[in-house]
Amino acid sequence: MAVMTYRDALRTALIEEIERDENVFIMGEDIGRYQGTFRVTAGLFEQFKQARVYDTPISEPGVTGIAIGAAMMGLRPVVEMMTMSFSILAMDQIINHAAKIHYMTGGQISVPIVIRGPGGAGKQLSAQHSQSLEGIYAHTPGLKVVCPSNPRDAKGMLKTAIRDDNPVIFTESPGLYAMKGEVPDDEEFFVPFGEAQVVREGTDISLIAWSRMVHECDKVAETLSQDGVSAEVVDVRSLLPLDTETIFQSVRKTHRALVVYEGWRSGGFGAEIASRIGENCFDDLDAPVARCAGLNVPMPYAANLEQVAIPKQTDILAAAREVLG
Amino acid sequence: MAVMTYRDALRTALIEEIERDENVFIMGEDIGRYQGTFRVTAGLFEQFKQARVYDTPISEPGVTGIAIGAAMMGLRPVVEMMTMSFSILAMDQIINHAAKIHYMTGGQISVPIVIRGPGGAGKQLSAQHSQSLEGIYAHTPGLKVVCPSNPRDAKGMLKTAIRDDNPVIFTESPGLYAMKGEVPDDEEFFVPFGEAQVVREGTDISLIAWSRMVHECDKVAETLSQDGVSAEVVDVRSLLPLDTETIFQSVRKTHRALVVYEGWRSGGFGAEIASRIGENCFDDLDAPVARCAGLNVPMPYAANLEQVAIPKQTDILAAAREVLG
Amino acid sequence: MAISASGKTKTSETELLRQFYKDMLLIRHFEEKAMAGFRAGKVGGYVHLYIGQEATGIGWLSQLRSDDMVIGAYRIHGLALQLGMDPKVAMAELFGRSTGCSQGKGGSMHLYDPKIGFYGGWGIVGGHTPLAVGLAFGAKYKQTDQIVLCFLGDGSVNAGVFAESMNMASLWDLPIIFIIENNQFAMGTRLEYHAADPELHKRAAGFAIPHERLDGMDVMQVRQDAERIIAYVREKQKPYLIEVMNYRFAGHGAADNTQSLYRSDEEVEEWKKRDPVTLLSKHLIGEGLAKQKDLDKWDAEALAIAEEAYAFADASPAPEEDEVYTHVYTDMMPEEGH
Amino acid sequence: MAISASGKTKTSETELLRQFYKDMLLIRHFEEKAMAGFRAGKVGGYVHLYIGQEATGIGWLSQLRSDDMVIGAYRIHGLALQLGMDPKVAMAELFGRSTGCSQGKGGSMHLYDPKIGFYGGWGIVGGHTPLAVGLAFGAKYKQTDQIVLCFLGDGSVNAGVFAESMNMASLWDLPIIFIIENNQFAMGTRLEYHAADPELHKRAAGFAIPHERLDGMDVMQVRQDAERIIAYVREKQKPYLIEVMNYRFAGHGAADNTQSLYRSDEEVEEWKKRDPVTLLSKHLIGEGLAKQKDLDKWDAEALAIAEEAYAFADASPAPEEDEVYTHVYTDMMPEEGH
Ligand SMILES: Cc1ncc(C[n+]2csc(CCOP(=O)(O)OP(=O)(O)O)c2C)c(N)n1
Ligand SMILES: Cc1ncc(C[n+]2csc(CCOP(=O)(O)OP(=O)(O)O)c2C)c(N)n1
Ligand SMILES: [Mg+2]
Ligand SMILES: [Mg+2]
Repeated sequence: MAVMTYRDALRTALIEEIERDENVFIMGEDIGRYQGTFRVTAGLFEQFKQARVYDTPISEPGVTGIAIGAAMMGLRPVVEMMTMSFSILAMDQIINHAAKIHYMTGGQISVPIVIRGPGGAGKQLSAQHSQSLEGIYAHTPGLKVVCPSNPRDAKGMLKTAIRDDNPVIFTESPGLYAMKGEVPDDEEFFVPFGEAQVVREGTDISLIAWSRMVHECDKVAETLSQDGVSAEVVDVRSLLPLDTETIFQSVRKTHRALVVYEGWRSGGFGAEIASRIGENCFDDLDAPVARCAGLNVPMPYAANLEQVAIPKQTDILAAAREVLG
Repeated sequence: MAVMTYRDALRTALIEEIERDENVFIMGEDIGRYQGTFRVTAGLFEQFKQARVYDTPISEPGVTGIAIGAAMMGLRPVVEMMTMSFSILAMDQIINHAAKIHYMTGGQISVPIVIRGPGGAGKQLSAQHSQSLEGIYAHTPGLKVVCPSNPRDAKGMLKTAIRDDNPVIFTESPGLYAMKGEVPDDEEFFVPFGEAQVVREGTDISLIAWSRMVHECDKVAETLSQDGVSAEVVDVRSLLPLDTETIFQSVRKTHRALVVYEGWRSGGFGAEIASRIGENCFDDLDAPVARCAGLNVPMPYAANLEQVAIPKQTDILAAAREVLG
Repeated sequence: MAISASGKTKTSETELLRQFYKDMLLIRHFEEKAMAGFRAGKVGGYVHLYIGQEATGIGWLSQLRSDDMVIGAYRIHGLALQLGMDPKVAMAELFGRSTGCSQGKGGSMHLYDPKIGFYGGWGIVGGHTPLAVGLAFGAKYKQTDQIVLCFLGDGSVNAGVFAESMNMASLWDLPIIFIIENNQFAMGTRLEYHAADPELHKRAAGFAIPHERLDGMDVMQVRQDAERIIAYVREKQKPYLIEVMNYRFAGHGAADNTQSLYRSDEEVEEWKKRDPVTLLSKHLIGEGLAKQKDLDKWDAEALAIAEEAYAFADASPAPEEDEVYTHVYTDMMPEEGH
Repeated sequence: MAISASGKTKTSETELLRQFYKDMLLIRHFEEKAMAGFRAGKVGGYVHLYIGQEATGIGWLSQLRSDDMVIGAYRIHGLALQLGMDPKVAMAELFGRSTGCSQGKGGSMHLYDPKIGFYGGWGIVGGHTPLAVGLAFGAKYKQTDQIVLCFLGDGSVNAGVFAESMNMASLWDLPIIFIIENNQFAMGTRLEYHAADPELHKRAAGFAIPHERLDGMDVMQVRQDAERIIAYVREKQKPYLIEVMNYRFAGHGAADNTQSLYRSDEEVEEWKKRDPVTLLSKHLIGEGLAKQKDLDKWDAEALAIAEEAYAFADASPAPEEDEVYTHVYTDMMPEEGH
């Protein structure tokens, strides 16, 4: 075990996999000579040189397509999106190509590609740079979609992603890169996909979240415990495949559920989770399944408005109290 | 009143608006000289000439961006996507530009653009051509998203869309173009956005759907009526804004709800509707809110597999029976 | 398969040209059978025929090494056959049968067989061009000395991702040849209405990629050009772009029955004078390389193969219904149910 | 505003050059104040300064008609000011205040004011290029005789949508000038690592668009080029593409404090010899068009304006919290709540 940041956990996973498998390489804008805008790839260009680390032009559709083509030939590219907001430019390649190739070819070709980068809001990055797109990807059969919330999962899931033979969307968070935590040194340590994790046990309400929101929920649970309310926090971790069993078990125990996500409320993936809880835990519920998410507005620039638009602890707490009745 | 096809209803709306307002023009691939692949724009190039009807290169991002720029100058472009599946190439322009411009400019600029075309599956068009993307657009603040299910709404909503000062995603269906129905002649006839319509009244279960699925639900309701079950069918018509009141009223009356949509089940917009029903009609429900949607698979080509993947009347019927208990 | 081996093995010049002729006839008969299948309601969806453009595919593919890679858009039956895909397997895919190359999941636009170097078969105009560059990237990365031929249409050059693809192919010195088949139309839109400069090869000018406009109807000429340029690319390990002038005699898709909207009968007749089959047959006869009765015999043979393919496809079973869930992932099943 | 009116009114040559100098100093001081605001934590997000590139914006905009349209990417403070945006209003936008041009909703990358012909201010590299063509389309459609200047960076030429934009601009003969500001870097990536051919103007070669590479540091030269080319475009009603060679002395964004990763101090020093301010000041003094004390006075004046803008922004109120819901639509409110 070593204590390291989320950023370093990601880098460690990249280094281990690049060293282990000669077919693994990374590509992205400013990831090499410039060390990556969030410094996830710092030092890799120096360590592995051009042969494994490709600085690309600003051509998200093309870069993604090239990575897919290389994957079709058996390579294992890891593409960094400088921010996940830019992946929207490559959605045709991701959703209408990568996700469907194994199917359309009747299983002849697989696409072992990882697309990773920070999703969601940063700090005052304005509307065009602040989007949570993971729900759109999680709606797409053929993709796998994960959103680790801590350094341990960051490393373990990135390694799983790189070894997966299917296209994986790996969503990080600008707010998590500096987070520290224990990470196993073991080079064969993996966090499997499709397993949610109960990060805090409780009996009165289930707070269900992923990525940065897990920590907000944890703090809210802390606050609630001071009121004598015992909240359980479930870190979904993997949106596709989705571990509904762990979620349902939690709700069957607490009888109350609040799904928390950073993206736009309406039509977000939290609606899917809420629906499934409704479908499967109908008789267990003491209150409607609730959601707390981003406002249905483009992200405003002004610091105060941005704070209003993003779900904060106070918002989650208020929503939880409402569910608790 | 005239009886006309859905296709002709759309064309009539286009003609009326092009004639009425010199700022209205249409652009798209093969819509002019070739008359449009689904013939919605048949005759318009001859009638209005190049000045109002633009055949474009196969450049969805660029064409959409140009239309947005023209709209920023006060024109009112109507862009045809040959199929809505191709709009995925333009998502950056639609979601990350058009939808946010009014907001980012603090209200200085508006974007009166309509993007229209057939969504969903055709007949054996394979994975890359058979997608329902309306849920992704309906997740995006700043857009309006409508999906008319009949000729009357097709005309009335397209006219509303063209006169709207905001970007509108207008989803048609290949399976509806030939459908006939009564359409008011009135050039000032509009179907407002944000109003769902109860197309069949019933008391035992609410079938909630949009676009082509409304008709499937109606037939299922017919079948159910032979069993003595009275099903209500709600045509959502407009996903954003969403008329939750009409939906909730229906569910409060029937106490049972089934949301039906053609796209991939997981993460589809039906999850949003189901969640909202769960949140708002909790005490009214006699059974979990259920969904019946497309399988979570890329669309297969083979005729029999395609039939399996798309929700059919038998699937809807089975789901309804399950809800009815 | 003998039919497809043309150019992949050493053969005398005469044999080569005869083989070209057989290949051409096979493609043409296959396409006509595909059309018949469409008319009979057995082939569904979008079906795009290669009739008129055969010389381009045959000439270029004839100069490849057996491990080279080929990728195209959706007008690709001819490419698949020429690379050696069994016509039965190809036709079965068009019929959506489990015996098809993609087990019926792809259809006409989505033929694939990586074992013969064929990487599809894609429905999104321009969308395959970065995939092609990715294949070339893979060849360079693995140092396999393979090259990639990427076929695209005149309409496809306007997809922005193609420009991105050219830039990276050249920036990274990748062994790929982009072959723009300028058949004059993007569906019903004539070249002059979709391209600012009708000389499409110039699109490569900004990327330091050598580029030429060449003929695509005379297979003998095509093959010579192909030989020269493929040798260049394999040696230099750099991209090249070719605009090949050809013409589709078929409609855009099998359902296109309004061709008068975009071309005149006279224009078609004019181009028919340079129909690849006609040009080659004249040459074979004129130079005494074959007799009319040889041509007739080969024609009958090709037709028989196409008919056999049709019969095979027609007799093949549809996929099992639970195949709808397979191949979504390599290692897990998607959640089931509506 | 006097400061911004340069070139939009007729003025003697001397006056024009003096005005250029004042404009340049205003931009530079404004940018330095923006940087100070960023350091003080008052300006947030991404902030991209125009320091070093001022001559390009000033020279080109000086030749526009007052109803012409300008659009750029995100490095646009200088363009906004030069078109006449009140520095107070611009700075307030950077501060995210309700007095900003976009009421604090846009920030540094999203300045807009259509009344002065300024159409932003965009964060997605290349994404504004089709919008620019759309503006030119609008001008032609409405027959207003306006032209559009579309500024983009060297890195932006690799966005596929830019190629699409060029094609349609030329296909439809639209009055637009694409101005590639080749400042040698896309963020931390040097030209040679992102562009297959470093002569970026050649990207227009495939679209029948005239194209040139020009200087962007000497405002007098820039202005002459601009005059010539703007006249051409207005008369011919056709697009043009210019690659302007300039250099940013600032980091990529305000947070870029690792410039040694992509350039040497020597390189910067070399370019500083052609700093637009230096070049112009030498000319003014050398030709006797101004005295050092004039320059000093103008410098102080520009600084005062920038300081005033800073103070104004700093004193301005943040937007009301319920403004979060306004301007999502023109005619309705989005659904409220988390
Ligand atoms: C992105 C996208 N837009 C539109 C289409 C519809 N479409 C299919 S083929 C075609 C014309 C393509 O013409 P070209 O590239 O010249 O190829 P050809 O059909 O002549 O072989 C169009 C517009 C598509 N498949 N993909
Ligand atoms: C589509 C997209 N990809 C990546 C980015 C991140 N990004 C912002 S600026 C930039 C560099 C752009 O360089 P250039 O076009 O030369 O403009 P300059 O900064 O030099 O003015 C990058 C990569 C972005 N904003 N949009
Ligand atoms: Mg063509
Ligand atoms: Mg630059």
